Amino acid sequence: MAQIFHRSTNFISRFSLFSAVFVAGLALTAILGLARSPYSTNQNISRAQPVQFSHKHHVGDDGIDCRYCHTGVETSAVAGIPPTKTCMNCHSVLYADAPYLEPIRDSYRTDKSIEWVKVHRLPDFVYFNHSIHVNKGVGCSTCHGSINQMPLVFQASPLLMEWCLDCHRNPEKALRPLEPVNEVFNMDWKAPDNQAEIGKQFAAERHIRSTAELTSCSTCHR
Amino acid sequence: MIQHRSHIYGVIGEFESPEQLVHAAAKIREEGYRYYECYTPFPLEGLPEAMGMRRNMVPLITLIGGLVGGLGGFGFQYWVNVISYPMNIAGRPLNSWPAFIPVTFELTILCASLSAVFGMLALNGLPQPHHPIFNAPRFSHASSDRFFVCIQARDKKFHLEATARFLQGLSAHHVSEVQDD
Amino acid sequence: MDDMSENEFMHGRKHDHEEHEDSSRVEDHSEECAPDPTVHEHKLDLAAVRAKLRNHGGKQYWRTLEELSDNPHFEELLHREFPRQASEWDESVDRRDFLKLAAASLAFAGIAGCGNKPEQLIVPYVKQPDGLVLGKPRFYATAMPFGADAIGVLVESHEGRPTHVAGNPDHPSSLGSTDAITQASVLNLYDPDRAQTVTNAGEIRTWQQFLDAAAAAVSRSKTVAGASLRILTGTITSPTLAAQIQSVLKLVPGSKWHQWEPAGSDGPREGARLAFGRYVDTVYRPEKADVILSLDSDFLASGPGHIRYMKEYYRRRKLTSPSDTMNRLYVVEPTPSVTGATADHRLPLRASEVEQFARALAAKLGLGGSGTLEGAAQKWLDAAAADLQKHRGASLVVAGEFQPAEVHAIAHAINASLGNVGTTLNYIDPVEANPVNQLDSFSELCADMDAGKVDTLLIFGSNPVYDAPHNFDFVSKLTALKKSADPNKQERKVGTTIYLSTHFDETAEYCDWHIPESHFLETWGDARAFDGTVSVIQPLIAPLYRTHSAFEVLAAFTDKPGVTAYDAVRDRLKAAGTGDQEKFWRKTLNDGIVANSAYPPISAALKFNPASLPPAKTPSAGQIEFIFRPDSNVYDGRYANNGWLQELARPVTKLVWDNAALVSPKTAENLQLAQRAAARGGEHGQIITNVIDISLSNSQVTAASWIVPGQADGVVVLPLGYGRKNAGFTGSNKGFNAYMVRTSGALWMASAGSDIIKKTGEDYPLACTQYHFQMESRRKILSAGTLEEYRKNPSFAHEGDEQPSKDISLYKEFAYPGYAWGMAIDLNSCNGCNACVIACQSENNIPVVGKDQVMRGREMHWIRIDRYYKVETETGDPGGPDYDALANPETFFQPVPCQQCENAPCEQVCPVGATAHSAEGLNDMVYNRCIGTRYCSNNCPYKVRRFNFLRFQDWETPSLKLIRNPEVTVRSRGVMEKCTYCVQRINNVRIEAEKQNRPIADGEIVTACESACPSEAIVFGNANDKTSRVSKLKAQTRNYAILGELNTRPRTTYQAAVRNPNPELEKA
Amino acid sequence: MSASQPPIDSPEIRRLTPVLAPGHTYSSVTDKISAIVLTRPISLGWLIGFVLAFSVFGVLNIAIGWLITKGVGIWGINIPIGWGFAIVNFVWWIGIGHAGTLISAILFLLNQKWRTSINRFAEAMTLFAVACAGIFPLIHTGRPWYAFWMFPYPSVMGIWPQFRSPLIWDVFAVSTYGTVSLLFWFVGLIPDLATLRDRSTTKLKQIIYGMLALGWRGSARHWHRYQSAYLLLAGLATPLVLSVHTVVSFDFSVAIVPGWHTTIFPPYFVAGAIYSGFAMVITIAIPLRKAYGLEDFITMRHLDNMAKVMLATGLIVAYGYFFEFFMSLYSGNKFDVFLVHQRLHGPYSPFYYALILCNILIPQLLWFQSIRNNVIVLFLMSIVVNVGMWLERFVIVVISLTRDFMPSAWGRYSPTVWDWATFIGTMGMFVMLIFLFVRVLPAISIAEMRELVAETSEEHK
Repeated sequence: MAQIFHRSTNFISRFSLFSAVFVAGLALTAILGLARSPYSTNQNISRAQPVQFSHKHHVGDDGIDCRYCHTGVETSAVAGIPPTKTCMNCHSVLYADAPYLEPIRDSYRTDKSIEWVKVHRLPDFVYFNHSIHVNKGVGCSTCHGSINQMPLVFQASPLLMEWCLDCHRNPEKALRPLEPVNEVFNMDWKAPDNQAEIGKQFAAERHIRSTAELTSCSTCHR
Repeated sequence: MIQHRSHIYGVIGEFESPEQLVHAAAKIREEGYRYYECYTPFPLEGLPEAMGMRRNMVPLITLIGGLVGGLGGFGFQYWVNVISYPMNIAGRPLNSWPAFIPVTFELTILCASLSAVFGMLALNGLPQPHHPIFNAPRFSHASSDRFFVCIQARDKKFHLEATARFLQGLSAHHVSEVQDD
Repeated sequence: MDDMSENEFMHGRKHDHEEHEDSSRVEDHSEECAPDPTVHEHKLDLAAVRAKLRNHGGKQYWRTLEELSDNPHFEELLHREFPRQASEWDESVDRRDFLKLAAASLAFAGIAGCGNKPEQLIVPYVKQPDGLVLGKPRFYATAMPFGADAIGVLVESHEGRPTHVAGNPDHPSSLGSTDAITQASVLNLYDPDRAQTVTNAGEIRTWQQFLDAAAAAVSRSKTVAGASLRILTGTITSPTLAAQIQSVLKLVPGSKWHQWEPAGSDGPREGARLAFGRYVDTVYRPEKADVILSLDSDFLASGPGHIRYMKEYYRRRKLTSPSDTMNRLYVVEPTPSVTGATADHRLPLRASEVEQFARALAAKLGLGGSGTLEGAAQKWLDAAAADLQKHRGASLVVAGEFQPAEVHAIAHAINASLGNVGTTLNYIDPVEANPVNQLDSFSELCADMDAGKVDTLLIFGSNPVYDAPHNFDFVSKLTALKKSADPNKQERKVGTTIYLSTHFDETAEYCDWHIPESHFLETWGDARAFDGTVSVIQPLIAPLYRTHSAFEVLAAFTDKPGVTAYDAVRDRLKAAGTGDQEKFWRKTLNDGIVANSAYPPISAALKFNPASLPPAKTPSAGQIEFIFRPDSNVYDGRYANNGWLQELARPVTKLVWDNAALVSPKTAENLQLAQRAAARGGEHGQIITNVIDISLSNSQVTAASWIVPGQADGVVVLPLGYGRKNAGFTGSNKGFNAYMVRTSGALWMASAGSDIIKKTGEDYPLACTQYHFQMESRRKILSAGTLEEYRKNPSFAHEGDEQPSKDISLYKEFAYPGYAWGMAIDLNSCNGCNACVIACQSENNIPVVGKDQVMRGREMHWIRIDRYYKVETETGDPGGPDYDALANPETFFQPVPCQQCENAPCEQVCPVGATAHSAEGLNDMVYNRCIGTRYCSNNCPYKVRRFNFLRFQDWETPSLKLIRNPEVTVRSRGVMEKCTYCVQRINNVRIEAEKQNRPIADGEIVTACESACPSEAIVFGNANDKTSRVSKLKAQTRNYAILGELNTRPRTTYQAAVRNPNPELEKA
Repeated sequence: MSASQPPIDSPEIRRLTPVLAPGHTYSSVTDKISAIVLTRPISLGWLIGFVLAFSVFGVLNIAIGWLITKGVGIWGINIPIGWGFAIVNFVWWIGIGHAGTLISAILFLLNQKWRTSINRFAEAMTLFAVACAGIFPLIHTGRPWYAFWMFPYPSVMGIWPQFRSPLIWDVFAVSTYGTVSLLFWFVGLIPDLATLRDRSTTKLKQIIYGMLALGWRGSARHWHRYQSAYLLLAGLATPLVLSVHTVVSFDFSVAIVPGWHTTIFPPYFVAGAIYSGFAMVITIAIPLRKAYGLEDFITMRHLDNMAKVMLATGLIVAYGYFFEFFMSLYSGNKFDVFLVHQRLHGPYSPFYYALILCNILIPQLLWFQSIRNNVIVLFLMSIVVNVGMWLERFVIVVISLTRDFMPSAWGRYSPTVWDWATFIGTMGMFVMLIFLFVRVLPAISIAEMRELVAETSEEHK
């Protein structure tokens, strides 16, 4: 009888068998990686805004406190986007007729809201509360990154559930001193070397809830 | 002729019945040949013994596969429920080991079976669509109703004519040489 | 709303101005990713509108709608888009399904990572209202006017969207609780079917055009002789509105004010006049009464002050130890009401026999007159009479709203003779601004219309075309033509008809002008509560559409149409105040009531002797008695388009989406009426019943029959409020219209031979959420006993208890060191009034699924109220042949929310851990993790889990988006949902407490059901805190867990019901 | 065969009927079986049957498409009956699968010669049944596009499947069962694929079968390892097949629902599975041997043995029913007692009596030789048993749910047209696959038949 297959098919067939398995594994890893990549978490994308508002300028250079605009951050679930009025407090005087501030003035005149583009988007079924984090000493920059160096704000953290859990499992690493000076709103705060123990100490003083409580489903989902 | 030896894979002989092949296989071994192989349409009782084969590795591989699957399976479940994300489910303990048994068992079977099959294929060097033996003219009968034996050229006792004669002596039909292209 | 000035914010009137973060939550990735862009593709027109709406923040938002509503295309669009989505879920195929398919397949392909979500916009305020903190709800006190009462409420508002109604603790008629209808009233605000623009003969008109028409009418009445203005209203208790009407009457010569309320209470009114020679209102004090006798009165669940009465009544039934005492309630009634079902003694009598009973009782108590009842009834009466006498001054006799004047007069006489006046009840001046015999008043109007004396007719607060007695034939009155000089010119007898109502309903069709009416959450106003207290009605949101209040409409007929209701109310109330008027006004707004404005008790001299009554006419035996009653949910029909109320199971019958002619089991047998559970849905959904024709008072109606255990034999109850032709998408063409056979001669009761009832031979499927009423001797489901038993054996609830001991398990118990949330439900205080059910629905964004889905057994209520009869019958079905057992069964109600088991069977079987225990012992349900295997529901012994079998939520209708509670995820298709003790409320309170580093105080967290419950039957709290109210209740001997033997260890436990029967009658 | 022999099923030799008609040689079996695939032209009957089955399979696809579009609400399920046809069908199909593995694995270990000619298509049946079964757990979820959450992979949510849930056990059991059955089947096929490769006439067939045969050349050393691998697979598949239906029964026995929560389920589910499985094998074998004239290979002996197995497992199932009753009544648990009452007198009692008739009463006829050897009757009986076993699952899954603990929550279930479409659709898929199988692969293991020839020839000596 005659050969049906050429000698080379021996190698080809074995190789393809192995590569099939290999490729499958590779694909899985790729997908899991992709899900964590900035591509799907929307990290590091600065969004064009109706007014190119620069946090770098206002926070970094002028040193305006976060709470001046984001008034709800200590009391409410949402930090809150400031009303046009807040802008006008200064800009009715400063740069009062700068062309690039026209949308602000226009909004104020016509009583039409400015439509900012949302940067940090949690899924709608996640109930994050700013006030409790701020009050317990979790700093803004812990999640939002160095806002004071962002001309246009972008999302610094992945905002994935595993990322949230990481902190809810050991909060002490994120707790900052509240007195003598409240470091929560300090954009340049760096954790000291002894953060581990002082973090534990803070957690105790501020009655941070146990990991079991902080990782219960209904803590964030309702 | 000598210079052609490299192109010859071996000499093949054909038998009518299993008994003849088994008997022949034993004889060839007594003759001192080592590199020879029998080809049959179905497994023959006694042939492995006649060819002096020893127990093979497949069972061991399977055992290892099974152990890996089982231990890995339980370990994984323990890690998930006790270490990775401990949750109070229905007031059951974190390590509800009785509930982890079914998955452990299934994984044991799965891994054992996979390693049995792929172990067997690997040891047999399959897949191997191309093989010199297929050059043998009447070899298609090997998967139907004939029983073949092939003494390979690499055997140091191999000598084309002598070996061919020897096979005919064992009352093999259609003794012919197999080209190794 | 353009006139809205900055300072009005302080009075709680605000733009709708929502930040997207707080818009209602969407839970399903696949929902989020795919459909949005495609929506535009398919629904260009509507999408455009939506886009427009989206791009207008604040004030603009609503003005846009109005602008749009001016163009007929949009009208048409609304009518095409809204009704289809409105409230009721619709099975038909539509494009959305294919979007879903797209979404599904996308997600299937694993592209659902939602990597690039469509951009979302944040639309902040331009000028943020003072005191408003984004993301924090605000609460405002206002009141819901209802008949001769106003129910004080606190309304929760999220960025200007009223989302939830709760009782106002400072308000006399609420005391912090509400009822089902009040809870559901917020849905009416967002009803997509509401009328949105002024129309004349169906053509859209501007407000100004109406003002001109009104002015014309006024001038006509001044010039043309006899051409008069008539105003037809419902019952009005608002001083401001009444004053406005009076000023119109003063201005316009020959004008008259008529009143008609189909479920109005002429009985009490005339009864008072019979007894005292004048109109007085009666205010009861159940709290002070040891023995109460109700003569066909449902005073706990309907009528002025019922919420307060329920509170007071049940405060006398709270038990902490066997030594405590309880009040005792006797009820005589033709059909089981919420009040009667849970009474200690209940005597089913036909409505007409109630008067005989009253006369006999009066005789028995020696007030003259004579009369006896036969056999058992007389024995019952004797016992009751003796009991009443034993508690002179601490007893109370209450006559039913729908009983004739005589019964009321007798009740007054009895109360007087028992010395109850001043202790268990008071008389006050009428709360109504202008009490009249409404039937007479309405008849007069009709007569004048016939006589052509009416030039302009203004109607509001009433829907006469639908609910007038059919012998009045009101339609013909509106359309009748009159002979005129010029024969080929047709003229109507009634010149101009103007109608103000929320919907373009039956009456609107026959009126020239239709003015869309504002919801009470959109208007300024005031109203008197049942005790006379003046309550302020303040708007929480500017009118969603171009709607107007009765006040504004009336203003059109005065010389100063400019005056706004706000100014009027403000001036009137300020005037009422003393000292700093501004401060007083602020306080009034804050409290929702004008401090001590309640009417003082008056001494009404009894000018009545039962003996003087002419002998009562007794309906010949063998006749069938038809009685008309307002429906417990849609009332007289005004709530017919409210999906929440339509899908709310009637307390006793458990029927939804329909009304039915109610008959007793015995009567059903006589009439050969049968009913059976259908193959699909069955006992939990669909019951097939016989259809009957009723030809009464030369009119006819076709109704589905329904068998009600405990109803008096020979009585057929015809619930009002259904069979509406033009109520809107949800309410139209449901059930049968009992008004069709209701005549002015027999408003509440008509009797005729049984031959007027004919079986049509057809069957009709009724949606019934609980058909089977037996406990099948499963004692540990609902435990009940008598006060005597309780005293003899305080732990009677644990007879034959199979509750396994804590150490039975091989596993060691999980510890709950922190808070351990738990709930206690006192069955002794529950009478199935349903307030909790709607409160839960409103708080937790629970969808309405529609009759078809309910009939498949898929209703979504997180808390259901089970109704059991304490009898053993063969089938456990009312349709069964056990007439005697079901003649007058003891009835019990049991609210069943998720029991929050510590060993939750549901959690163990969930393959993805979508339901798990929180560290505080909550049985968390994570909607976004659920893949919908329904295994948890199968394994739930209490069957309290609800599944979104289809896409029940309405994602499209803009107005319905506004009602959602942003604190709670909106569940999508294919997801299991259930009660989690209002975890959103728990979390919010906990967060506040933690910010202050303090523990949560007892009573700080109030679940929606708890806050609504008028009888305070539901108590929530921390079971680890031994001093908390809930722990104390759980410590009682009456405390038990449903199906405790399953060792599920529920966190929700029940206190056994204890009835307080009269030993005398027990012996008998 | 030669005329000298008496007809194959004449009474006197029936008891001696061999598992292989005499007179066959290595080449004859090889020719006869491989011819079905290689040379035999597509018959009209096959074509019609296939087209029919394929169109029914189309119905399944429509039904699933609509399901994804609208949601599981298109089915008859509700609260309290959360599981309806989907789970009933799942259990039924899985059960049917069991016979294949049992025949090929357990009978192999027990060295039963008569398995040889039926194991190949029995295993194929297993695979196809498992494929049908596998559809249901997936589509019965409310959000099938998230069903992958049931597999353990490191998700960005940082959470894992809940391993205490029997549904997760199912995922592992069924997928393992599918994989192992496939391996077992394929390993068995390798030598036959080689045969087909060597005998096929066209280049295309040579290449296809050649690839699949992996270059098998029947070398003695290969056979040596091959046999131990096959033996091991059989050894592993045996406990597996028992575990799979045990795990399926856990779906119910682990729950607390009265009528589900009973310890007797595992054994009696397995018995039931084998029962229905053998019924299905007979249902397929009888038409198959007729259509392709395989009476020599699938002899009356096979049918007789399978009938006996059915009888035996049927009795075990009957014992299970009896004990379910006995334990309920004996335990005195009020819910279980009530359930017994429901089955006998409740609204669904007709189903229960029908199931007793199909699964217990009618099969008793199998005690009679004449019935066992009457091909037509046996075929009909196998159908009856299939129906009966489906009814059993319906009684267990649905009826138990209609009336459980809270009388206030009692309800009823009736399937919608979509329930039926999905169920019947899977049957179409099953039949379609069987049709394809007999056309492209040897329905009987040629290699093993050769062994049989060898053995029987020894016997004859």
